[in-house]
Amino acid sequence: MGGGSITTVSKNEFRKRDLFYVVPMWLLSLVLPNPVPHRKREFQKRDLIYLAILVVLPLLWRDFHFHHLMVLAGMNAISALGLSLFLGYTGQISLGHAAFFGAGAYTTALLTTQQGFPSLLAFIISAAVSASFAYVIGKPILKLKGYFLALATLGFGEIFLVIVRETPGLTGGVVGISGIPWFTFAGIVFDTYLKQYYLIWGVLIGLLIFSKNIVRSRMGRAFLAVSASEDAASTVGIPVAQTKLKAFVMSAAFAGFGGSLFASVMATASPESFSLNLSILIVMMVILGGMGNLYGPIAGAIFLTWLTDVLAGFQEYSLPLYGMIFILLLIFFPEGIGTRLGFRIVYLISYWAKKRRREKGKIE
Amino acid sequence: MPETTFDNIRLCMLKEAVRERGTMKKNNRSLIVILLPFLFCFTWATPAYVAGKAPYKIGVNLEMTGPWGEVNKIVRNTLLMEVEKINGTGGIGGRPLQLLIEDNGFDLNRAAANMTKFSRDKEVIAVIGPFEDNFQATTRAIAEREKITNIIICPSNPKVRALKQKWSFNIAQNDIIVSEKLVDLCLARNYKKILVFPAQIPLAQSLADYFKQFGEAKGMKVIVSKETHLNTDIDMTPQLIKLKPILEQEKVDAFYACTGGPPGGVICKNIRSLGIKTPILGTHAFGFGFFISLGGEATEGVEFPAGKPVVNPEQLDEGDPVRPVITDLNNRLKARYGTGADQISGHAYDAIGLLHASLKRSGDKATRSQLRDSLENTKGFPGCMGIYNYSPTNHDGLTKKDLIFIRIEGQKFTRVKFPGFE
Amino acid sequence: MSLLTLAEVTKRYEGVQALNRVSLQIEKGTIKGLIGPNGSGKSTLFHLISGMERPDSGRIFFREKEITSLDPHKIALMGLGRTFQTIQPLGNMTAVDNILTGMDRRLRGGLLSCGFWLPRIKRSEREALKEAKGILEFVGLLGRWEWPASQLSFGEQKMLDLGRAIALRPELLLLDEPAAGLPPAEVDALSKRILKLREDGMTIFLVEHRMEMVMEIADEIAAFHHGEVIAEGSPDEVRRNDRVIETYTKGKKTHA
Amino acid sequence: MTSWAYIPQLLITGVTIGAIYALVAIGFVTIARASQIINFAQGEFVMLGGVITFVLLNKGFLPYPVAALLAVLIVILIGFSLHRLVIHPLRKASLLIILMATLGASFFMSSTSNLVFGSLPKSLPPFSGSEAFHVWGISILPQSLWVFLATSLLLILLYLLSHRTFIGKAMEASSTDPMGADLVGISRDLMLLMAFGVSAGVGAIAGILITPIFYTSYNSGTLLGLKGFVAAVLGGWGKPSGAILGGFVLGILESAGIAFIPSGYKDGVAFGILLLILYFRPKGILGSPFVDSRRW
Repeated sequence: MGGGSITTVSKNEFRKRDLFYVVPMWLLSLVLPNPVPHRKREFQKRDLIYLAILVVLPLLWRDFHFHHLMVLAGMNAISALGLSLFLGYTGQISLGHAAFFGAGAYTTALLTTQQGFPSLLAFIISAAVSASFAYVIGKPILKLKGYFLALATLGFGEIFLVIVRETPGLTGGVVGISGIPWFTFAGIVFDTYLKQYYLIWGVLIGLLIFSKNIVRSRMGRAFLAVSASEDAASTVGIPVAQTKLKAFVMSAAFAGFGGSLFASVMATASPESFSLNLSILIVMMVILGGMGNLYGPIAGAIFLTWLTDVLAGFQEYSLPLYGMIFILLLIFFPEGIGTRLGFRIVYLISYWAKKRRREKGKIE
Repeated sequence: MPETTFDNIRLCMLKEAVRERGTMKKNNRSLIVILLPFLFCFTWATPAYVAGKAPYKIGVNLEMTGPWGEVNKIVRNTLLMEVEKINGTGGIGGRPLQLLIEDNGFDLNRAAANMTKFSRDKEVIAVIGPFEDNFQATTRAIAEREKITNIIICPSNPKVRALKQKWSFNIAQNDIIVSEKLVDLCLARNYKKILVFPAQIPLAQSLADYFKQFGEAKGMKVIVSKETHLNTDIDMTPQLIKLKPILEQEKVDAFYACTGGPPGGVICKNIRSLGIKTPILGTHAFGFGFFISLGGEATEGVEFPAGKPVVNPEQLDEGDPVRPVITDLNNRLKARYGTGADQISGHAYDAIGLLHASLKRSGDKATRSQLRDSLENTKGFPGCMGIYNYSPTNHDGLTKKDLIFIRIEGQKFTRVKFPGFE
Repeated sequence: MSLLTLAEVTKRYEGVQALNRVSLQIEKGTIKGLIGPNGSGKSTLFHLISGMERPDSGRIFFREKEITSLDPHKIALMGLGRTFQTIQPLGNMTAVDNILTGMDRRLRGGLLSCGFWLPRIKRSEREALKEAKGILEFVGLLGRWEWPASQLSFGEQKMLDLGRAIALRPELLLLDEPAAGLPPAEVDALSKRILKLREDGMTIFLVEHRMEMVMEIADEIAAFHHGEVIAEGSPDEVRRNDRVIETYTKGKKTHA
Repeated sequence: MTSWAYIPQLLITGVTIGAIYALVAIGFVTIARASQIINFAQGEFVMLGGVITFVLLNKGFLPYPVAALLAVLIVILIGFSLHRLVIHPLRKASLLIILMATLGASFFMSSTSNLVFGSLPKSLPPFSGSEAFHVWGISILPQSLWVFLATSLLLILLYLLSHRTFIGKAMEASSTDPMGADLVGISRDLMLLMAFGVSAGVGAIAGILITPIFYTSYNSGTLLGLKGFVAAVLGGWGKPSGAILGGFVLGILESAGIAFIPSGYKDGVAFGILLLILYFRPKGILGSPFVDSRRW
């Protein structure tokens, strides 16, 4: 069966242009990893390389604007990672994750400013609060499919905003809560961007390992099975509704972690930070990273955060440009940048391999 | 074994690739999409100066997009115009000013990111903006941390101003003096009972609170309604219907539409279409052309306190030190952009003017801290909005004297004076 | 009492009488074949047994417990596996993961214990992997163990479905036309596998169009027509039953 | 003063805004019937209708009717190009991608309108007289009557279009039985293009109708669009009659609800209704032809 595909490939003429494409593609495919979602989901050597890069890079490139960007990207990446478990693996749409993000942020804000909780405790409680929200919401909602699920979650996000605005006694209303103390842990105050970078990316790596374990265990298989075919899943004894709910709650907990970090890094929490745009952004990160792999969302988060920062220089043109790029990315990379490029590269490499082999054949 | 598995995977991907072949042509184009951002990096838009010495860079962090986009464009244009003027006259000791303008898309993260971007660049000695209150909270915090002057061009709410502000200065008239001025207006008109209809924006809420506080101190009865409205509400009729009975029963003398942006005009329109004749009071945020065009004739007779640029300069008294400044700015804006001066362009003018003045004072080798100190020593600087006096304890430049009463007559802002209240 | 018992099961879609008072029994350790022309309600029967649909009336017992209106996954957990007429491979997973999914019922561990990758999870996963490879070998897919299921050929995907159902280690296995669309060689291999499963003590309920195969392997056969059992008994009895003959001589015209 | 006393006046506003919701909902349904996708950019058509008319009127100095007509045509063209540039390339893409693409399109349209026409709110002069007349203590704007009149005319027109003309029948066919439509040679792509044109036009007219009463600014479209969708689901997703009913019901509920809850929760009401209806009766008041299909 390999032979068939090879012949079909060699029909496709080799173009000189491919030489120019392959280099940036190769670079990008290093950044946007794991082209094949259904590849074996164990840890690999390249993970160590990523880790090393993450640890060393901020020390080499001592530019705190870069650190700050990575901090922002990390916060988004945490919730994107959570969403990818729900969207990429379980195959359910959610446009309401900004609400869970916000719930986490507000919980931390309240606990640290008014109750004087230690940051770490507030951090954990925030995730718990978001998760319990998700449980209450998800139990009724998750029986919906496709568009209706998307709309229901979207509606939940809007309602969350309305409630936040309408309870100024608790959440400070539209003014929001400011003056949230820095994240403090074991006597270390995370006040500089470098420290915050290590804090957030440390949390992110922890969550990444956690979700990687989930994905390579029976839970992950259950998620994937539900997204592939609910009938087949239920005939091997996987409770579909329960599995969806688990995925939803877990992704909400991740978003809660992200929100809590957001509150203690930005030192403020106000409603318009958690609007529909954030939900869309998070979903976009997952899509660009490629559904059903765990590095994708992180890469997507870095990419989009950096993109918006670059666009800022274009003043009033920034948002229209952003919208245009948004649509173009969707049209050209509907299954994630990494995926497309991965296929493209392997196609080219194998083409060259084939070519060389053919030439060898001629010589002998 | 791994070898073979890799081959398998590669074959699978190959098949995928072949399945994709239909879309391969797109795929070539896809490269453009990848490289688009890269290209942006290189086509970075920064005005180049051929001046001999290195320029003083000033970061401008504005919501060029989003709800305040058009307003911020006015700020941007005024800043550019002023900077060209200053550089035309040799800048500061031969050092020109240079603006680095960044958009924050009405997004907290991006506002903060821009702030750090500026404070990282050692040549940037001050940052102007952002506009929205809740972003100021964050940028002020960054300013304190990175030790860079942050000039706030929009009145910000007390919660934000309560924060430690060694490095941030307020240009605009703050909500306290506006509320005091409005109380004066009520006393002059001798309104005894006022119904306040606050918007759900931080500014409006603090305005309502201060108005209640000062008004009741002066023995007025101030009712702040439970009903509120959002900045995005396109129809206030439902809320107003609920307020109508209160207006009638309580014999309210005046209705205070405590809001900013679009809702102002809508409220006037809706309240008149409900057949309510109660006089309407407004905030200084009413002092923009779009308010009248939005409200139509419903805005007749609306009164509010605002900065002096709202009315055209002829209506200001002779001998008012602010008058020539406004006239000059007004003419130059008209000549260049076709629109006259208003409060926003006034803020922009004052921001750059104050920077210019204090930079002159601290010479052509100013550091960030020197600039800050000389800003704090600003005394009696005549700007568009009024006379600025800063001190280490007071970072709000303006006072009540810098506001005037304005009444809308014949679809025009006309100044009204009351004996005893100037 | 026998392993599976259907009592007077009736199902009708709007207008159409899919099943009419069907009563069947399957003894433990036997292979029961179910034959009948298209649209005679065989697949509907499977859907009812495996809980995908609910009968209008009648009751279904499995291992002396009533499963008439249970959720599909509960029935599966009781040890009833099935394959589908239209194959449903989990295309977003590798072949071995498909099998492992089938073994989900016997693996333990919730979100947290999986997330923290506790030793016991690690151990059970390792054992499961070993067993899964065994099952793949049994269905003849060991060479493709790491392939995405979506990349396998039709026959391989059918075998994968079978493997997933076996991995459940069910007491009763419902096979919905396992041989449909397979080349003859693979059909023989398939029937060998089914017999092997029976030797391992699995009970099998088989819907099939290929008479010769059913006649060869089944211990007992029920013939279906218009949602009714028209004959039941050993292959020879059913082959000689004249209602079956006339049904099939009518049927023969439509499909060979 | 009991809350009930407000009700009559609130009903008037409810019906007015309800008519607009109905028009937006119709737009959604038209596209959903041609091919089962939701166009989240629907609300932006409304916004563009108002804004472009404003610009033509004040900067182009055209007479009111000409400006309105021209605006509608321009928005229809925008609708076509939305289909050609975004939906058509994605016709094979998954549901999620199309969803995100339309959201991105809505984002792009609003931000571009912000760039081109400015972010300040825009209001049109009423068609006839801004002086409200009062009946039994209820004040009614002439424009409200215009809205009601025009909406009903438009709905009748749409009914005729969909039931009396070939295009309407073809659209019907291509939605109910795509395969069959392909077989008899109806180009579904073309039908979808038509649907986008129609819904864009309807949206634009809605925008022109409300702008004199309320106002239009670059970001007022999104919320209208979402509420229009809520209306469509409420009435019965995929049924034009349901969309109309849902529009009015939602409008009335929303403004009548104000009488009993603080007005800040106004936007919450619509989405609360959405959640309830999705949970308890996903097929809406009048029932829906689509709910059982796997996309919903």
